[in-house]
Amino acid sequence: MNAEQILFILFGAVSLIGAIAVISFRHPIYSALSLIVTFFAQAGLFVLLGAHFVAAVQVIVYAGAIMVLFLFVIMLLNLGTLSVQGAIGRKLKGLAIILGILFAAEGIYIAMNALNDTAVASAESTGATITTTTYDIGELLFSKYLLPFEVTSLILLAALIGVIVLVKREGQEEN
Amino acid sequence: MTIELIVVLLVAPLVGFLVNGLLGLSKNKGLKGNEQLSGWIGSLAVLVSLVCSIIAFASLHGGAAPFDETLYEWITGESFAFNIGFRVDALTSVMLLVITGVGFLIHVYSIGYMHGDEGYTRYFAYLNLFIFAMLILVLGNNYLMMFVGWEGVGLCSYLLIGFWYEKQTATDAGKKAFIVNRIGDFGFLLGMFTLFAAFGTLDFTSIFDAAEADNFQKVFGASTLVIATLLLFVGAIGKSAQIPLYVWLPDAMEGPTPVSALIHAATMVTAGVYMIARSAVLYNIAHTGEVVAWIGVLTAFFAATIALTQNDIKRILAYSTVSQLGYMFLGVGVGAYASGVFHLVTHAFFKGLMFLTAGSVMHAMANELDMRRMGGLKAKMPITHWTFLVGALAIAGFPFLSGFWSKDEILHSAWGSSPIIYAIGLVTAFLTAFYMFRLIFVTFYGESRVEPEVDSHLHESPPVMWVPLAILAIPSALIGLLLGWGGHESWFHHFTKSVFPEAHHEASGNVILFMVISSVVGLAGIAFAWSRYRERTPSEEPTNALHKLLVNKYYVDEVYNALIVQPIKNGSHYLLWRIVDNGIIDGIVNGIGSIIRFIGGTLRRLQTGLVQVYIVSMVLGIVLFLAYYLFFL
Amino acid sequence: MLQATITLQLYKGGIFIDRAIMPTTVKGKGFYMSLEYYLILSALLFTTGVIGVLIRRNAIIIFMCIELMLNAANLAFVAISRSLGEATGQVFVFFVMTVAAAEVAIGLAIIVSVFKHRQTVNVDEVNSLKG
Amino acid sequence: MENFPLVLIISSIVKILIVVHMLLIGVMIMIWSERRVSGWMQDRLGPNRVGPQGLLQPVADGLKFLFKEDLIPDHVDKPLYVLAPAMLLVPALITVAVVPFGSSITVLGHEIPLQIADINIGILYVLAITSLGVYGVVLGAWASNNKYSLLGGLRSSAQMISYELTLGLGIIGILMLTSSLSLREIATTQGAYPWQWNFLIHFPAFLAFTTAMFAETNRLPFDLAEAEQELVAGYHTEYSSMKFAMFFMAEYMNMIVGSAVTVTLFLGGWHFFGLENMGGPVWSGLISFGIFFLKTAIFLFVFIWVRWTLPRFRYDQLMNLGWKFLLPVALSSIVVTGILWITTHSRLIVGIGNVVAAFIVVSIVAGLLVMKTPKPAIQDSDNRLTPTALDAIE
Repeated sequence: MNAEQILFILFGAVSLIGAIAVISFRHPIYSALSLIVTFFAQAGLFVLLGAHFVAAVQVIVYAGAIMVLFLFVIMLLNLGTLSVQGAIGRKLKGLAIILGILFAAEGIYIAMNALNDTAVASAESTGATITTTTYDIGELLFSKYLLPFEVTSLILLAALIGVIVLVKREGQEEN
Repeated sequence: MTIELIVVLLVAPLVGFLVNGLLGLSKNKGLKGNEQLSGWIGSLAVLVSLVCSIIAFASLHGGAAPFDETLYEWITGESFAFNIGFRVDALTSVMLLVITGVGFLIHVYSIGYMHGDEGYTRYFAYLNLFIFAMLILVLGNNYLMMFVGWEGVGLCSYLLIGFWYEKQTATDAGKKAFIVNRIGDFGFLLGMFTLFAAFGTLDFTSIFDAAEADNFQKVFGASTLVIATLLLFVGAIGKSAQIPLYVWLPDAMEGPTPVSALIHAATMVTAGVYMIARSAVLYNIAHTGEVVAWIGVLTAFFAATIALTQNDIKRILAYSTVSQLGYMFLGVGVGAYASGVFHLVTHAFFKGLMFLTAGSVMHAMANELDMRRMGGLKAKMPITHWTFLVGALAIAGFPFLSGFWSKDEILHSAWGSSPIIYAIGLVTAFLTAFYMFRLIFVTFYGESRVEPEVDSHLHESPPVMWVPLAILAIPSALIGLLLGWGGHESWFHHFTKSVFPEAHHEASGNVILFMVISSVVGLAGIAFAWSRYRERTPSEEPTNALHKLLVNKYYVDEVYNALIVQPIKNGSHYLLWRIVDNGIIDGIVNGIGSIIRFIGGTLRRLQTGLVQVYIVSMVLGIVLFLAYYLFFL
Repeated sequence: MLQATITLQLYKGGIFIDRAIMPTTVKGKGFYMSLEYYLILSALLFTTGVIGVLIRRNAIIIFMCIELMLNAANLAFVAISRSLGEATGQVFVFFVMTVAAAEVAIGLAIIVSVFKHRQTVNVDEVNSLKG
Repeated sequence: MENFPLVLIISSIVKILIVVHMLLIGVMIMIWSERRVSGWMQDRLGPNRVGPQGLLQPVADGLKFLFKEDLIPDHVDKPLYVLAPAMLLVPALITVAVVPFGSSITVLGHEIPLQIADINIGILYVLAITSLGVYGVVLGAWASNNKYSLLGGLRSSAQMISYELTLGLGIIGILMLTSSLSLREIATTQGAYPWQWNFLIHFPAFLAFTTAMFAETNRLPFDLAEAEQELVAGYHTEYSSMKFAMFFMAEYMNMIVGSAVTVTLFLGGWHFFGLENMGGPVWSGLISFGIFFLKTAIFLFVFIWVRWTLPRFRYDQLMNLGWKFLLPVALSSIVVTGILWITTHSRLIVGIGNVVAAFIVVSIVAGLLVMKTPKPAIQDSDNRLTPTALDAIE
């Protein structure tokens, strides 16, 4: 057991427990908090993987912005637990869980066999594990992936406009 | 001669078409309504082509080698290739001069003639497009390009006949022309296929070389060529309005008169003649010229008899055109290719001139065409009269005018082929002179029968119209003398000798004698017309059975209607519509609709509106797909 | 045998400037967590998200589960990025995050609008599209 | 163990202990000085009974908090109610881990930097942790199950999210010139003399950053979350005893950490006319620490000064200031800095350009606002509170 393994197990367990908590809690606020915990644990995993910048952005974007927005909406709509159980929901639950288990099994199968992939395997064997710095990411982002980067700014702009249109109050109507 | 010259020559009308077309689409009232602008753009485009044609002609005349170059491969397949390529030899250059020269004058004339018409810009766009298509037809160095131009001129002809599409008769005439032409084009296509099957190519040079080679006859036999040439001739029959497909040409007079002059007299209808002249080698080998000659001479006679009794100026000219085209086919049919083409050239000038003059009369008479309501126009319209007279004398074979030379050559050659053909041709020449001068005497001489209100503003046409007339009158009169002096030893024969093979039937007999005979026949026709119509109006009612037959154009249209149109209509109505369309096709379609409706109604239950049901099915799909991918592939 | 990167950086803190230093020596498998464990974790997280989407009826929680799936994908990206020794995977994570942020903004706005009209976020009750 | 030096562990533990205790003591000093300074400003005495000059007053306050009954109302959501104060306090505490509070000291041949951790994404770490502070407020407000608390919490979170943007954008200009995210790097590259410090080069960004920092700490003039007259005490209305004390401490801790970060980013860190280099390896470190301490203290004084000088903003004024003035100024600062730095490479020109650009931006925005509003925004009680708050009531 070395440090990375210990930390991996710790963070992995926390994130998995958090994830399960997200879908288990009845009240959305607790789900949101569990999700925050999962995100933090994932940030820890990112640090473990040498992706410091991604870890920081994970915290800033997910924990600092997205989840705040979730909480905000939950509070705004003052949502409680949903008391009425849907008729179809019950029938689906068993099927959904079975499907989920099958899906997980397939995912794990793929993960176990991922190293058979030659490209990944060869990189693995050289053991070239490096820490990716902000500088590296920035360099890629502004050279090779410049166009996608610009496109993301367009996506954000579109989202901005879309949100404003969606939730805009028609002042005249209210008065 | 360079490729650039030919490209400029070809592209200039296309540019004119595009510019005028865009002007027509333009929302800008100032640009769209500007008649002068589009008129002069159109004329200028053709003028550019004319200049290029003159340069090309001059260089050929100066002894330059014929131009034959492939620009690029157009359609390529495993075993074949069709090219965009151009060929400019003596025949092409003569055609180019006729097309662009007559075309340019008619463009200029149209500026005045079409003045005030709503579709002014559209008219010039079509006209330029026609010139472009016609140039492709004569410039192409293979049958496929010729066919492209062939179809292009057909399209423009259709568009221009139906130019005044508000008129039912005009659109009907356009459709008629289009459909009748399709029959001919079908033959042309089949001819092309036959040629391609036999030679594996459609290039003129390759086909002619291969056909002339000795072993060809052994491999394929002459029958292939017989079939091919006859099929091609079917195309020519359609395009050049020969029996039995001539019916569209008289109706085509519904279009604007300059169009009749340019397309349906001078250029497009001669495409068939050009095509046969171009394929002279094949016709010589296949010995199918006689069929061509017979069809030609019969058409010439037949059309001339109809023209005798008509009262509509343009119709007379139209039947005269059919008749003269028959002469051309007679010429190329008997192997006198140069003479046929020569007649094509002279005819282009004098028939163009006469149509334009008719247009001038129409213009002055407020679109009146019936010559029984004219008479005595000579005083009011002297220039029109004199120019028309020049054209009529030329067509009638008045000595030393252009028609005299070309027609005489053809008749002379026909004698060498068959005296019967010669005899029919001679009678036709007499009839030609007669009906032309009947037209002149009734229209320009005698008492004025013009309606008073029309008479009050009867006037000579504006300069932009009569200047082209005057210009056209000069070549109409003199071109025969210039090109044809000396009969078979003339300049024209000399110039085109490289293109055409030797004729089978060497013309025999005394040249001068033939000239005298045909002159006498022509003059007799004129005299007969003078005696009958100098003071008389053509009667309203036919007097005897023959006359009635002629007035009704041998009932050909009625026969076609009864034999072809009505059966098709009835068949369509009862068989195709009632049974096939209503019963079978609608039944299938409705049945499919019902089935789909039933399936949809059943499947509708699956769409619960519950998002999670959809997602479950999606995940199920993903799981199954992944499982298949992982474990079975 | 602590080899965690964090502590090493603490030690190097005073001197290094831009690039962190990771242990680059690998003594056989198991010295560091190999790729597959991260991928398995990623698969499990993703599956949890899928199950959440399938069994919860609260639109907001469904939405959170989608975020969870995106994050699981991010984890796989970063893990493979390290395994391949290049930063491209992390650039993609960056894009995923941007898209996720935009998606959350729009999605929550839609949920708020739906709530305004129908006073519910239960996806079972929002079924006007049924056939 | 050979890869993990003992010195590192010991020095780290010592540093952590010192810093945390300095923060806690700093909070006490701040409580005392806030009251004394406010007394001084309002021409009164302030606390002066407990200990000399009332210095022991914070201790007395603390004891009082500790011994009060820890009341948990019935209607609250218990787990979150308990968790909320901690979620506010912890980010405040751990932010300080990356702040360099001095150059370095050499002890027994080991050079020990005066900073708990210099991580290569230091400034991002600060931003990330700062953005977490909002959870304490939001959860506390929601868990209290109280209308006033909820309104306060919503206001507060909206405010913090809005100003976080300015906070983040304000420092990008600095990052461009430093080309590093490490706080130590940023501090060292600024140089020894005040005219080399970042606050002159990025003056508009500095103002925007400082304003945003004020808003982040929820202090006057931005204390709408706990506006007494409207919301009793905002999100901590239902809190008492030690839990309230934790909210209270978190606020002051945020102030101290924010000041320290500002000093690091904009005011040259521990540099002051080369004074920090005097003395030996030990003394220079201590002197630099002293300089840093003094600068932070002066900045904290400004915090108190502002609180007792400016009135509270109205909510729409707050949002206008944040979105329509500070954000454009911060954005213009980024653009101008980028362009001018690449073209001229002169800090002087960048500094002047920033000021000019900010002036232009503010003029344009002000002009647009004047044109857009037909009547000045003197609207009274019938004007709804805020869109979000209204929704919450509904």
